[in-house]
Amino acid sequence: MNLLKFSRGGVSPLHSEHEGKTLTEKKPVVELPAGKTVSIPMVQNLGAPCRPVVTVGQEVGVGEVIGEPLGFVAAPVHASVSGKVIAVRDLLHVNGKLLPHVIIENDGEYRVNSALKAHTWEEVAALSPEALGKIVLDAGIVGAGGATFPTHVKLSIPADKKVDMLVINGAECEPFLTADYRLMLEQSQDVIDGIRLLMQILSPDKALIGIEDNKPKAIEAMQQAGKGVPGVQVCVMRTKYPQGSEKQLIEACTGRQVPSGKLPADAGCVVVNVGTCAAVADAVLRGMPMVSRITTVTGAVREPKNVRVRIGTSFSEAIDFCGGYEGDVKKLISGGPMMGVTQFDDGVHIVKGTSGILVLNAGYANYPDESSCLHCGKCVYACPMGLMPLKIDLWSRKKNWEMAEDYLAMNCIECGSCSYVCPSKRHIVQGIRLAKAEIGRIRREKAAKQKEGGK
Amino acid sequence: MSEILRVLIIVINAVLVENVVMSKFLGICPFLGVSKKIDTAVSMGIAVTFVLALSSVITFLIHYSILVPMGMEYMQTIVFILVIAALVQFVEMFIKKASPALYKALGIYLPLITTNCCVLGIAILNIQNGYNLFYTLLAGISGGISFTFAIVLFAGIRERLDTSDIPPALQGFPIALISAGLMSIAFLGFSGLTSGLL
Amino acid sequence: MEQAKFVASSSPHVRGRQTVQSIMLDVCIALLPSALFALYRFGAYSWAVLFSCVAGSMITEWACNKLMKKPNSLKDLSAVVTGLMLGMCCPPTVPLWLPFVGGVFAIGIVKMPFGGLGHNFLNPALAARAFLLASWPSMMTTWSNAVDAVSGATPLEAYKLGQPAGYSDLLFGHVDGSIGEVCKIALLVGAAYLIIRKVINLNTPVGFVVGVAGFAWIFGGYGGLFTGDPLYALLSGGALMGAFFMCNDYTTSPCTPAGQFLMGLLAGILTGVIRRFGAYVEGVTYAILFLNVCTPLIDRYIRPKAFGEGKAK
Amino acid sequence: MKFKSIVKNGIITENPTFRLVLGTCPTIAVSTSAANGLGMGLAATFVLLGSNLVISLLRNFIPDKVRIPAFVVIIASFVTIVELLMKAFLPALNESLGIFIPLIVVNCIILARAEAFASKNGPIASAADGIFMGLGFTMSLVIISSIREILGAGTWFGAQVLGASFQPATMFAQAPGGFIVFGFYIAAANLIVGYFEKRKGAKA
Repeated sequence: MNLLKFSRGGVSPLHSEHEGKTLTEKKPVVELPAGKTVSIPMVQNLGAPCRPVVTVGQEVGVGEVIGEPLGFVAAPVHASVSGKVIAVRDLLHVNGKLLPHVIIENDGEYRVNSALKAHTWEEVAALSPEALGKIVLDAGIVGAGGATFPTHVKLSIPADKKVDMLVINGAECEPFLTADYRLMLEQSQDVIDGIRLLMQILSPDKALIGIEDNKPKAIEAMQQAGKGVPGVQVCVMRTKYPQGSEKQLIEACTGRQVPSGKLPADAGCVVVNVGTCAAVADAVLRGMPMVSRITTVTGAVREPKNVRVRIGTSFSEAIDFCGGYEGDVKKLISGGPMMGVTQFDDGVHIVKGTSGILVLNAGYANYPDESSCLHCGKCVYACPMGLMPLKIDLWSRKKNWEMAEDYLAMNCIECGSCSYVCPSKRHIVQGIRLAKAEIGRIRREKAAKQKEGGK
Repeated sequence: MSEILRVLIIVINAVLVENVVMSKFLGICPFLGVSKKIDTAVSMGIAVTFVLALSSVITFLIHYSILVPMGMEYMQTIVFILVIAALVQFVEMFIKKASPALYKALGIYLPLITTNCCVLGIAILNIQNGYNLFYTLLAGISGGISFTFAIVLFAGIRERLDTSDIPPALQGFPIALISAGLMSIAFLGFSGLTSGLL
Repeated sequence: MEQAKFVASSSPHVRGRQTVQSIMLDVCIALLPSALFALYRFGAYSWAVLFSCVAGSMITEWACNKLMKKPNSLKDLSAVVTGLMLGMCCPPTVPLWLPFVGGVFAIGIVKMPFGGLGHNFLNPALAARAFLLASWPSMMTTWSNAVDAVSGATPLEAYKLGQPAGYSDLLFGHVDGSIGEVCKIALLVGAAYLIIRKVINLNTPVGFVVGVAGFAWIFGGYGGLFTGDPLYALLSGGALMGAFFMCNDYTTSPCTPAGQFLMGLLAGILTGVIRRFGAYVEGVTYAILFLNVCTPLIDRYIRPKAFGEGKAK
Repeated sequence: MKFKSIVKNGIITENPTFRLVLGTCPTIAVSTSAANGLGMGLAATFVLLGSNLVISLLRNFIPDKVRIPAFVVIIASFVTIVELLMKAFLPALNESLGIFIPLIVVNCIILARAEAFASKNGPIASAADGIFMGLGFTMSLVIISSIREILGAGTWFGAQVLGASFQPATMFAQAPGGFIVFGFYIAAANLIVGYFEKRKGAKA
């Protein structure tokens, strides 16, 4: 079979090893019962935060809006359980900051907010793309893959751009994570329904579902479910990290390269995660906003599981549900091992973008000691963006931001392939991230100065 | 052997086998001083090549049309250095008028060239070797290319050294000199390359 | 702030298995066939030479680290590799102090002053060999040995004299030459191991082989253009050693695929040039050293094509 | 006392070789043997002495605008004198120093001292400055060339010093040796001077 792949770089983390995905890939999704309280963060998407619109003591139903977006690039937040709001206060967020959370006491009844409205396919057919887009916005749907970019923003294509490809991300290239895999197996119809709805909004020529070849069952399930839906096609891709990164996925499925510094729409594409598709189907056909998601709880826990969990459940509850920690645990990661964010504390709460909770024990989590860069060039070979990570990192460490920019630091997608392959165990991504932050700061300062000068 | 091939071999000889910096030890001060960045090294190299070509020809003419007839060869050093100093001054003024952009790129390097010993050195060597006008010009140009070649390669190395952890005691000139020494080891291999051909 | 329960760090949180140490160990293993062959062909003395080199480099590395108050870096095995590589390029007859001095030079002057592993710009083993060759030329080019005292000329010298050795002799090492480079089969076995272990890629070696063979074919013959013997050129001297073990030394070769190929190609051609026209019979060492000097420039100007750059749609 | 500071300046604090890193070309080119180094150093010292003295005497007569050309002419004159003297009395040394004798003209040390010292000070102080700057240069040259001669040929001022069994490393007599020994010399000299200055600073 001719497998699709992005053109350069990439690594195969943990490939031959029986760690990672095998822990959970055969485990069906189970419902994780919400705890006595849920704490729902007001920041759950890339872009603007939300403003809490409930008061302490107020009774809310499942799916009721509790946070309203403060800007276009934001999505509303809904209550994931029914019950009484007991507090609105700052708590530790998965991004490491103290941010406002709405804390709801769970009454255990899961009473659904009466204002929610389900649509039948006949009703859907009568809706305009704008009206459908509004439903997506109101349902608070954000990219479920982890980047949490508000989906309705993705769907509003500027008039000067034409989108002819809808690319569905079923790659799940991060080791350990199997949430999307289980979703594709168990809810393939929902995913296809979501794709049909998205196609109605965007009217692309084709919808390509990209799945890596290490998930044959998911490929089969999606092919089965997608049969008879015009334009839908499953693309089987070679297993290679970071296949699930937007730009790499587009290249693998369509052969197009998103120009550097541009958005997928510039290549005529929109990329949506399979989880997001299912959420769209939920929102339109069942009227349920994004109040829960499938997450893989795995690594050094007694019983690794794929769970459907309500937003606002704490990490510790999820880990307890999976039998608690096993052994000498050192690292708690929200997301996968390649791009996930480490957590200081398991008291943080699951958000719409929590695709996995990964616990690593001491053997895995050792933060390796760096040695000098050998200039071996392995990171250059691994970089899916065609950069020279070692150079960016070296100049970044010497605080020479111009040279770092010269080596295209800003193109980096922080996939971690370079650090992964580095025999000297250098923290390359960290250096590049610093350079990106500094270059961004310098650019902003320059822009501000120019603005002042213009006045 | 055809004349063109001969010219080519002379240039290769000057650039690789008898590199002005690496084996004749001329122009080491600017070689060390102006080699921190590749861009400036290139500018310096071009400026030196330009001045070298001009000064070789002019000193040749002065030597054979003034000094020799008057029997004042012993005044060579004084006359040559004055000619070079005047020439550099003149070139500077000329470039400033003719091409401000070029002046901006090369301007600050031009005054330094007066004390670049490869200019005076090659002028004297040309006379010592008894070259005719054509080979004098060729020696000037190839000497300049030779200098440019060495300084650009060296600048590449020094830019890379910028990202290294050099021990404090060796930072600056010591490591630059050691690098130059190691670089000249690499140049040793060219010895004898053209001897069979010239 | 209260004691954090978990370690926080930057992603990625898993790393590949390859380490500096594992790479260096693989290189040592890859050199083993050649070393064993040397033991068979040149006798125990050749191993004494190798050990002398390794001792020189390890002692110097240790001393330099002490002097610079840096942590001991012997355990990354890079000094061992440098010593072995240098030993491989020495004739099997040198007095034992010579390789030791070479090891000291390789580490003490070529590597450590620049900050140690990864910072040197010349290949330490080759630079040390060039130093030995420049300092004690006669000792470094005396090949005759106790095992068979018949010969005395390396295949390259023989070729220049018009009495080339046979291919099978070249391949199986029945010729004179440096300790590690006579048996091409052993070298190729080592190279294959390195490729399988993903320690080296083929860009530089292929470039080098193409350069050497191409130049030898076109200009290497004494009967006019295109009369040379490319296979002989590859199988004699240090060409294969240079291609698979020296030219692609991580630190001193470019890090982009195109740059690596270019570097190999130019080094190969230059090897041919020096062999054909230069004062030295063998040009691999100097050709690679010269390209080491060019490497920073190659890395600066030959970059991989960045994703999405210059390709609209 | 001023004289003392001139001595110290010339030989240590502003040593032209390891502190200011001037005159690198002759340092590397002629330091192949101790005799060459000494000869070059003394020739440069002579020129320095002469040019410093004359420039200092004429400093009030030379118009500021043509200052540099005038200095160059004076320096070149002394170089020519040295050239002629060497040719006449030390032909062997002249041969081995070769082109680097006329090149003393462009040795930056000399012009630098003319500009920085002689054009601002009296003749006696200038002459002293010339002598000690020259001696500082000579000292460095002799040290570097001794190291190179001993390692590269096993001799010192032509005499065998390291027994017959010593196999000299001829590379030290060649180009790479010049650069490398010079590099380590600067590092070592700076370390030593830095150490004494630090100790003095700690005492004071």
